[in-house]
Amino acid sequence: MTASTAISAEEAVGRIRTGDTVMVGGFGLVGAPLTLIDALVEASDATDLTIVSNNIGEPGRGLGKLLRQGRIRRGISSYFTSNPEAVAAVNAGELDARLVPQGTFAEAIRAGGAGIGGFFTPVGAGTLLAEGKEERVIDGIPHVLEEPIRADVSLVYAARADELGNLWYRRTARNFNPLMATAASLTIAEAGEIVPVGDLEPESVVTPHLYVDIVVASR
Amino acid sequence: MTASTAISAEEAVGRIRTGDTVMVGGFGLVGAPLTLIDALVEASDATDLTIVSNNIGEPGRGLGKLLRQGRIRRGISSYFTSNPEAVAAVNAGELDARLVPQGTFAEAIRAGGAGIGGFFTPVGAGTLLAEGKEERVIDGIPHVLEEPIRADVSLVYAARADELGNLWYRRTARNFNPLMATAASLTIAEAGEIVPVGDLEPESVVTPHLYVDIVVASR
Amino acid sequence: MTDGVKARIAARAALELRPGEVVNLGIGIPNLIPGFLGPETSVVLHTENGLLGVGPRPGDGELDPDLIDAAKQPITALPGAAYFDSATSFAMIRGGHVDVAVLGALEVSGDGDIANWAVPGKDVLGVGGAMDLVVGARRVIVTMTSTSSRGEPKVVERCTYPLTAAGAVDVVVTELSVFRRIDGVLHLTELLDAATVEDVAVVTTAPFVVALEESHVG
Amino acid sequence: MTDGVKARIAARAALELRPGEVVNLGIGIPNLIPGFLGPETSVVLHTENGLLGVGPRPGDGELDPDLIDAAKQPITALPGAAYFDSATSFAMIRGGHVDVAVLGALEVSGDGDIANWAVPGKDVLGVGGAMDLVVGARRVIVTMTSTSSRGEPKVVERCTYPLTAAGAVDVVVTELSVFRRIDGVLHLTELLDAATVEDVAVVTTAPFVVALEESHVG
Repeated sequence: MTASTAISAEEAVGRIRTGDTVMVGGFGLVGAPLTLIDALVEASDATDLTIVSNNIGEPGRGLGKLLRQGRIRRGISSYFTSNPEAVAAVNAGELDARLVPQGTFAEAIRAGGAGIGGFFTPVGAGTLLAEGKEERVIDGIPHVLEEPIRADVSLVYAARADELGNLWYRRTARNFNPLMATAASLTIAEAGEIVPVGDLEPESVVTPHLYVDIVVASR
Repeated sequence: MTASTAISAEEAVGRIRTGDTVMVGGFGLVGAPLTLIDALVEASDATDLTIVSNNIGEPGRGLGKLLRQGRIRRGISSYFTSNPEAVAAVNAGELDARLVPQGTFAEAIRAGGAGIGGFFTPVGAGTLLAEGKEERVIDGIPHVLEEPIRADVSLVYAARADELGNLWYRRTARNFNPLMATAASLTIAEAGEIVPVGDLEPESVVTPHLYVDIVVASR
Repeated sequence: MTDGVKARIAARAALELRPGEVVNLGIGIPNLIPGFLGPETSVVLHTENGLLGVGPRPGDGELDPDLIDAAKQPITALPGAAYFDSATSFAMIRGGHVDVAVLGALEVSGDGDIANWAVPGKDVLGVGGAMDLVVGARRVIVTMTSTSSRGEPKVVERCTYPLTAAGAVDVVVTELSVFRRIDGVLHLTELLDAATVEDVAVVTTAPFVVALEESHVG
Repeated sequence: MTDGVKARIAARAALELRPGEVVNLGIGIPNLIPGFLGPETSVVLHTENGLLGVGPRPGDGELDPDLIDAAKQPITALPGAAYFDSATSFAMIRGGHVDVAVLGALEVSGDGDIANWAVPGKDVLGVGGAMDLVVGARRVIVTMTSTSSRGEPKVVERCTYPLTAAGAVDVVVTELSVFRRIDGVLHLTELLDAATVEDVAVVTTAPFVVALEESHVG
């Protein structure tokens, strides 16, 4: 479907329900959809959330705000350590942490959006992070079977969106955003700028609009 | 590594050896590296080749020339039918055909370039094309396990290359080219135009130069 | 099959597409559908060789050798189009991001099995994106005549040709009728072009429930 | 560890990088390496958050909030750079397209096992791209001091910390020496800064073969 551009950030995040799994783009705060996160913090009471994001923000910033509200039950990330409050929450038994190697994390989200039922990767084989996973030796190299990761809602950030929902990312603010845009039942994109249809070069669109349900302008 | 731009099409395809597996980009003849194919036809005597390409050219055009020379022993494709001479060669026992659904074909090449040991897909499960493949029911849906596809050499076409080997594709001539560029021990790119370093917008590069070994200009 | 029959099937199938949907059209009858959508349609066409936003066939001066559809025919691209590689294109399809696939078939069974790529005893050498599309698209609409050129039924109890996928078809539009699979059961929901239930039953070996809705055409 | 020691290790590690190679640099000592490559180097730097062609740290007026490296520090991009998403970035790494990864470690074993992400009894909550890099890069170079801050050997017979990967390390550069794994066996190939074989043996519990090559430094 083509995207809607007519609703507010608050209405958009109102689609997130208690117990949902929510993907949030960004590498640290770069490329994170901060307007959508703030709306989720201020205008939603959905709680008991599972957050899929490379980091759980920083203390009091980005997803760190949601963490302080005690609304994150579970995190799936490659690097919780960048927010000491997330580490403290894990140690206090308040946050359930699933740690995934960063490349496997990215690939599993891609698989979730691409209809792949699982994939074998050599990364993590024989380590703590392979515990409980199926192992298989392929061409002499140990691999682990990784499952796709999907979400109910994805919150992503793009520098530019057109009115159909096509997205273009700037520099290293791209990171996990294009992957997460594909892997949720509902994808909400925050855009630095919303441009008329036809303004993005068709070869340069990174996320075609069929992945995007709602576009909201950054504040 | 960064790419070499200093050698001819004939020298480049001289790296292909008898018995090699060679990937060739293009959907039909659109986006096919016709200068490189012609060089392979005219200036190489490598034979007993396995060709990985969505089609085996058309009669007497593109890979159809190589087929007429009897140098293709095996084809891995989604659609042999577009070249009736390929169909005739299969029926005469001269060409060993491995037919793969087009999406699985694309995904398996991506997996080959991405260090993925195999993946489960629902496509083809329960059909003739799943014969001999491991099947597994995931979330109630039958899947088949597909292996990555790799090659000794990939021949790809891009509208523009820069002198480092970064590639940009035009319109639907992109198709399998960016995938094949990642999945071979040696990647030879044919470019419509070779531009100075810095002329391609960094956000618009589709194939970063670390995938490309040799760049040759189209004739 | 006359061009008039093909056009009538395409016209009826076009009514199945909803505003804003992303649709992939197969070769043959499905390719006639854009002519029935109207120039102001918000339906967006996807072609699996790497374009979202397919426009009309090009005029004489507009031909671009780098711009074709999956049938290898020249096309144009609309404002707001996007190009992508084949792995990305099929990730869209397999991942359920293409709302509708419309394609032809040799046979469809009452269980929604579809055979549309191979004829036993002939060469089985071209599958293209058929399997990916019928497995991946959220809704699969088959457009075909009710019988083969030899007069044999095509909506059958059990497919005799090699399957493209099992249980994949949602809607079948022929020159006589519309069938829908509802809760896994084939329903005859509409009669076309003055056909009767009897006319349909004669050329259909699949069991079906008659549950006629108001007609959309004529 | 003094800054001088770190810089000497980085300077020696820089000599391992060949013209045109694509290199990913970890946090700490590896991040000092660009200072020893010279402005005209053809070595190309990759950062796993999505850039090939990392340039020097930005000057005051050049700071761009959308442009950071994997350590979340501001960077610049060189002409000929390319940006990509994280799945593509790790596909490059895992697929063997990054020639070299240079990173720090807690321990390296004679078998090339590496532990560099977790300390038992402490939080095991950050792995980032470490496992992907040591498994995927064609050559893995470890830069570290020969002993821990508590004086314990870091080139060990068997890692005691949780592994990042088994059998992954090719070269170890410390302040005392260069080790190379050749045919699966650890070789001491170079002594640095007037160290003796005895000096190295005292702080190394992994078995190693002494096979000194001509020194590259000093």
